[in-house]
Amino acid sequence: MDSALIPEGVKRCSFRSFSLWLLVIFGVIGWGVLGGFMVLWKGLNVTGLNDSFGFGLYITADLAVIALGAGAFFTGFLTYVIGKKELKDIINLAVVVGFICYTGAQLVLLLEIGQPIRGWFSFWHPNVHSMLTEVIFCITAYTIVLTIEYLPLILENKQLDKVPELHYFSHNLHEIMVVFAATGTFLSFFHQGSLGGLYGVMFARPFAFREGFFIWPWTFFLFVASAIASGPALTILVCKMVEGVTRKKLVRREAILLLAKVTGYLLAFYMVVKILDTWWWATHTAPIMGASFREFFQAPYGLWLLVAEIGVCGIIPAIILLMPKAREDDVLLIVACVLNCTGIVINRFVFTVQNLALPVLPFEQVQIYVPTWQEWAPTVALLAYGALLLSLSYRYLPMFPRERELNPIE
Amino acid sequence: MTGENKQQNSGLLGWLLFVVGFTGALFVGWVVFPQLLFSTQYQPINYNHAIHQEEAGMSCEDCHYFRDDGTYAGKPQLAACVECHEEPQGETESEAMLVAEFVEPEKEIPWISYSQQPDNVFFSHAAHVKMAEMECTDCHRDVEQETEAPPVKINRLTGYPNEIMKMYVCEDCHAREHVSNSCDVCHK
Amino acid sequence: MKLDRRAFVKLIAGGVGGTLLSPLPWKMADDTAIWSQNWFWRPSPERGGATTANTVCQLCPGGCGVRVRLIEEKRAVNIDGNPSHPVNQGGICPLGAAGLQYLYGPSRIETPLQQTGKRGDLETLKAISWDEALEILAIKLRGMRQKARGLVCVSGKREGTLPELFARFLHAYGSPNYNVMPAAADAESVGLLVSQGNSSPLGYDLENSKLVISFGSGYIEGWGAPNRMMMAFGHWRSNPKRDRSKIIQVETRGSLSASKADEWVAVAPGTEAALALGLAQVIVSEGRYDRTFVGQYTHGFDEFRGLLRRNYTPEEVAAITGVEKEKIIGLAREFAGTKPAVALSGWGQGRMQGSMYDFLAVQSLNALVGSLHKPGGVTRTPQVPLAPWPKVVLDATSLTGENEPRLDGSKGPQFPLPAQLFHNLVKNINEGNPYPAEMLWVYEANPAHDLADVQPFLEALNKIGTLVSFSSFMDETTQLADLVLPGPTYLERLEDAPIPPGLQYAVFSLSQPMLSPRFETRHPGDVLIQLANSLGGNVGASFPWSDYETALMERVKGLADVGRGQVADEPGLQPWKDGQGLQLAPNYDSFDDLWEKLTEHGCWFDTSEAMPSWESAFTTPSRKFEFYSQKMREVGIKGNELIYLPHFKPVELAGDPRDYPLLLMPYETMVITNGPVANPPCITNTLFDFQLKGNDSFVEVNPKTAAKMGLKEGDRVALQTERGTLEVRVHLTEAARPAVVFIPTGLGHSGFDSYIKGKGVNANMILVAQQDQVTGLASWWGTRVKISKV
Amino acid sequence: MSGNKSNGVRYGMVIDLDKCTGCMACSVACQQENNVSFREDETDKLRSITWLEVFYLDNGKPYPEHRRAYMPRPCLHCDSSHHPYPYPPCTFVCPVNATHRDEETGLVNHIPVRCIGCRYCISACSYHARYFNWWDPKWPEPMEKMLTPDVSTRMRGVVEKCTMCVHRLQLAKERAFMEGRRELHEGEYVPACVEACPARAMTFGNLLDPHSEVATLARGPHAFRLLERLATEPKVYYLSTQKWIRKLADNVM
Repeated sequence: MDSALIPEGVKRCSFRSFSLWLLVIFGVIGWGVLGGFMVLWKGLNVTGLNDSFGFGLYITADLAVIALGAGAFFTGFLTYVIGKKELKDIINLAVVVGFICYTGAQLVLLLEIGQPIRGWFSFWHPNVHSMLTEVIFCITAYTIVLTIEYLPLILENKQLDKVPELHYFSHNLHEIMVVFAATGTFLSFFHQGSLGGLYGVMFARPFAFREGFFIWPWTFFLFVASAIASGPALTILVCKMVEGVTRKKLVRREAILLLAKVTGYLLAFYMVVKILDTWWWATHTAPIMGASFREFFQAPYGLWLLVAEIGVCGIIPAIILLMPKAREDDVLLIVACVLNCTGIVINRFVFTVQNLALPVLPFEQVQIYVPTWQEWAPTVALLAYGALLLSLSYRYLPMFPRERELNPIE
Repeated sequence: MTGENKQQNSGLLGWLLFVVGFTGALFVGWVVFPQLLFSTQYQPINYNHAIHQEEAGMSCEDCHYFRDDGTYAGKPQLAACVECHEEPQGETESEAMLVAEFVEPEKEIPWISYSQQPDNVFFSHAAHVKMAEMECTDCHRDVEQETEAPPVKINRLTGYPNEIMKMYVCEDCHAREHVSNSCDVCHK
Repeated sequence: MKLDRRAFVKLIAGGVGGTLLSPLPWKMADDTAIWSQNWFWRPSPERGGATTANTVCQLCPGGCGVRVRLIEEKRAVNIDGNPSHPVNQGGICPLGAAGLQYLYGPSRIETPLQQTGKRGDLETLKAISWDEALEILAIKLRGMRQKARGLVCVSGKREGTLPELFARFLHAYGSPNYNVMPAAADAESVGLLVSQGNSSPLGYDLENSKLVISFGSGYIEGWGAPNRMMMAFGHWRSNPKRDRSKIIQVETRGSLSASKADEWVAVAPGTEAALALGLAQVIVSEGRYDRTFVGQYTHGFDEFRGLLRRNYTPEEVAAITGVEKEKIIGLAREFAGTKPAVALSGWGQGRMQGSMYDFLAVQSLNALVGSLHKPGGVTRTPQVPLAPWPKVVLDATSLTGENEPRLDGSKGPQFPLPAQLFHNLVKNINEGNPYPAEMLWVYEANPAHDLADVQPFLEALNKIGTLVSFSSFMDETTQLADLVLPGPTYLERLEDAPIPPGLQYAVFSLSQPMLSPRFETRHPGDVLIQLANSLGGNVGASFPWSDYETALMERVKGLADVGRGQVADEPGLQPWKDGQGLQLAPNYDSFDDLWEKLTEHGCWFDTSEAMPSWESAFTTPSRKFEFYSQKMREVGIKGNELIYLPHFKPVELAGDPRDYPLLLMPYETMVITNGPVANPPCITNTLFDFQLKGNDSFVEVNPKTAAKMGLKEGDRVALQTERGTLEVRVHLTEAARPAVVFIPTGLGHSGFDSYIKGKGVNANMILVAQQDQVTGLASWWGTRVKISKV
Repeated sequence: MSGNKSNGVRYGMVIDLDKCTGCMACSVACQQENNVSFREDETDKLRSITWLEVFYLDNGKPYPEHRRAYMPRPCLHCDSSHHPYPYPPCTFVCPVNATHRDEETGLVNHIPVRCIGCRYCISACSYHARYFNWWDPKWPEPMEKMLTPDVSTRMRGVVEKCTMCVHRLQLAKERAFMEGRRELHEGEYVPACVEACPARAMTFGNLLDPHSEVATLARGPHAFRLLERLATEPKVYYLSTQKWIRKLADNVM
């Protein structure tokens, strides 16, 4: 039925099964839209947020998703700027994943602010001192870049490609992609950093605050490092997932392994600096502020979070990814990538929720944050939205340039 | 017609449609939209500034005065009108309405303001008139010769009159005059 | 030619381009943002010229001057303290600051109401006109004139011309049954009668005291005149450090007063008086008492000394109170060695009647150190020289009524001392003894919620023919009323505020309408005058005024006539500073001038009445302060020698300790309003979430006690006493004494508005009041309780 | 503005915790003065708006050594000496310039109509001085009459906080202007809480005027501020002779 739209020379599932799949996705998205609608209509009182937890699941999800979306800019950087041509296999996927992450995050962000109608004030009346201003500007700019990077892929759709203007336009875009990749890298560096800065500058919150370089707290750089160390891992994971679902080989092994190797080095680097940062924070920064490392970990936000983040989800995947034998094993590779991504989610959760749960005034107690379904629904819908865009892109666009070559139709 | 011709024609038509869309949107945006956005409201009765000044010999401050605490009274209360208008002071329709609908039932006249700032704004007339020695007409229209109160354009969305001074005007002047532009100078 | 897709796209593209170049999107973005700043459902307060006017707060007897901020004299938007009023000097308590929430509160009654169905059914409580309402009441009163004694009145206000008008009405009508809500003032007044010969309320010269020892008084939690006490506290704390006044709190619970005192002496429940006697014993045995006073101006000192020696040695008192012997000796030496020192009595906010002997025990301490009628000590509140009204005109019926026994048995053969015994009234109404109550008037009181041990009262209501409420609010009592004659609030009416409790100088304040009444309410004073006129005869003749204002002015003329005192018209007045007995040059020249100034500033004060000398202060048979009361003998109270002396008499608590192993003690706080009104929303807001959470209120339990019972913070428990069961949650705190459960009073309303209704439980439902057999006074500081997890 | 202007103006407050009786009058007066909204159930303290919150402190000792104290907390109007962020922790994180420190008075303002409700400032403030409007502010119909026009009501979805009753400063200045003055005398501008306090535990004035009462008190031996180690430099000082209270004001290793 939709065969006119499906790229030449590839095999896709029947329109019927695809429709059923879409139905499931739309169901989840509908649930998220309902939750989002309730937040907009009734106000944020339907969430589990309060004056202690100004930030919660929405921000955690946004931060995690943006960090994991870093695969787009970093793969782009490797592919176009450094010139790792083998990564062209996977660059389209990386871009789509990035696009999903960034647009999804912005949609959720719209729910998170109390006055979405006034959201544009941050462009019109920006406070240049605010890390959030930097975040908003860079994310918006980078979303535009991602759209531009995504556009040529969309225009390669069989039908659209028939239009000569569009074909020409798309071709030219391809030519200058290096410019966008470089721009994206630059923007991403800043907003990944300023997302970390968001917390690092909270100098009245000893848990989050970090000293730093000039006006940038160390979290600025840690967030950049952690994003590039985990973004590609998500790209690998998504790739493996698509391959699993479609039961096809879509990307050449070299591409995946290269990405895995790079991720391993980056994660190892990140772990080193993160551990150094944690040590300095525990022994220097916190005491100066009158806080103690022990008091930073109180039930239910106990030390297990630190162990999980740095040990289980940091050092272990780094070791796996650094060992060529291990990363060549598909199962271990997937485990490492999952752990890596989980680690980053924990990190963003810790900075968002644990930071706010901890008392700063000595006579206060730890607060506990429990999100409501109105928070879970849009967050889960964000994943469904990703699945939707991926499914559509896979089905109708030549997302994997090597697909035809790797899966010849007899 | 050949296929090529058809294509050319449709291209031409396309561009024509583009122009139609473009100008149409411009028309809607510049002409229709403002008509829709603002409603025109008329004062409950016509107030004749000129006649009060010329014939009754009143000065502006008789109605638009500072209270003892330095706040500005803005528009007068009905009590001020009643001082002279207990009985109709002429033959006009407004005069009859004033007495019948407001003076006698002792109901305040619901004047529509041309320039009252939103309730989140603290505007000090004392600061501008007493200290900075500004003239009323620096901000307000000159009403001295006005025999008829003009209608008020009210923005349907915001509820504010269109003559209202926007914040950038305040800010520009404060910046020029080296007066603080801190938020809490003007917002409450 | 057909419009293909591409052409359509171009049309749209043109449209988008044109729109972007027009003001539409930009203006819309801006205006929707402005719309979100000015949502029509967001209230925008009406603007206008602001003025302030002075009046006096009537929400408690504290008598604070307040300033009301008005917009165009139509809306009241704020209340703060009047800096010129000497009592509060500009300070204000939370209740006073929340006054507007009563004025504009949703529980205001808008018109007179008549119950047309079953009592308590709000559906059948129908609005009627004032003429109808007064007619209904007049007919009833005419009809029961022969049973005039059956008219019972309860006033929540003790002093002032309005309660006097009510009492006057009953007097003229022929009923002896005028009552006020019970309070510590009842015990104080009986105690003063037997020890000093007259019942003039006490005035404490606290601002000049160097040591204050409080026996359970919540001196910063609403005892006396709350703002005055907090002002005094601030004053004690701001004295230069070397002569800072010291405060010692004797109390079972670690209240705020205990925490804020320089020293907290934790005593076993109900044993404050024993500690006072223990101190007295040390002071006497060590010869540290004021020899002049004790030697020349007291009677029965030897008997008292003998009793102390026998029963109240430090060892014995230590055993009773749980306070260490050395501590007792130390406290006694400190109290006797610091001049001037004063001891306070009256539990908590002074809302519990309590025991006369407890009062006497504390007062004997003041006597021993010579702090009676001395600067920095305790004296009596001066008289405000108001002119008297003409005598009540009596007819045969009212003369009979005058001689009828009171329903509450006070001034009767069994209990000759007290002026009123509220719990006895309830008991006797229930028993129909000695005669039935025909009609109950309730003014500025809410006994259906506010009375401790309230259940017998609720039963008694069934025995009463007609219940008439004069309340401005739909309180619990008013909900049960047959006829409601709503009064305007204090912000809408003229009324005097007499001397606040415990003050040492004279004050007379006036509250006046700040704005016209919001509803069809009528001043209770005017209602009484109209009612009297409608009854005619001697009752009408006893109310010869056209309205309340005339009646009030007649009395205020007395101030102008004596030509004393000043209208308080400048900030910072501290009439206690230069002592009492200081003549002030009047700052008014005639009654009209005085009235005008009083209306403007709200307060007259006077320091010209000196404290009485020791020679003249006592009107007992011996003309001395009597440790051993001859007055009691005089009125015919018989018993063993002990009953004529201050002594400690343990109360038999209700309930078998085997069934009810713990002790339940009520407490009061500034942030939970007791009395005729319920907490306004903005004070309820300030409660911590361990005081109120959702609709649950909390009792305080010591963590050790809780651990024994397996209770955790926040657990839901049932509190069971002989009277019944309440469900609450527990808050574990070391402020609570082990084995004692502390419950706040003032919550658990079923009346008023949705901002207070149903929040927490009413402790009065399960407290049991215990009657003292000598005086007839009731105590309810403790009830045995069982606590079980639910 | 009060007294010695040559040093500039830094409005500040001193709260004497020895004098504070925990009566909550300050908090109630604040609610009335500033049109703070309330709902039927305000017992979820993490969603209840109290510009002037009163903290409960206790010394943690067993009966009868147990002592408690109440600590009123307005917005502390931080001056901040932090390097490299010499701003109050809340203002420099706001993306839309809705909150800002007035350098002529030292007061930290927050303009709800500019606020987009991102709550970054709430997260950044360690004193919980900022509150979010989780619901549409509503008053029962008759109570709308008691709202003062001096302070605008807020709307759902924005942050609000103590302004030190800056509208009183605005009105005091207007009164002064009528007399041709630009300078204010000490005591002409006082927030509602300070005015209400019946124990006179709160003092307000210009910290930079060495002769002002507030500056004198703030220099006293028992003066301290909350969490001084954070370098937020609050302009609200506390006084207490009680060691345990002073200890609770700051994290001590």
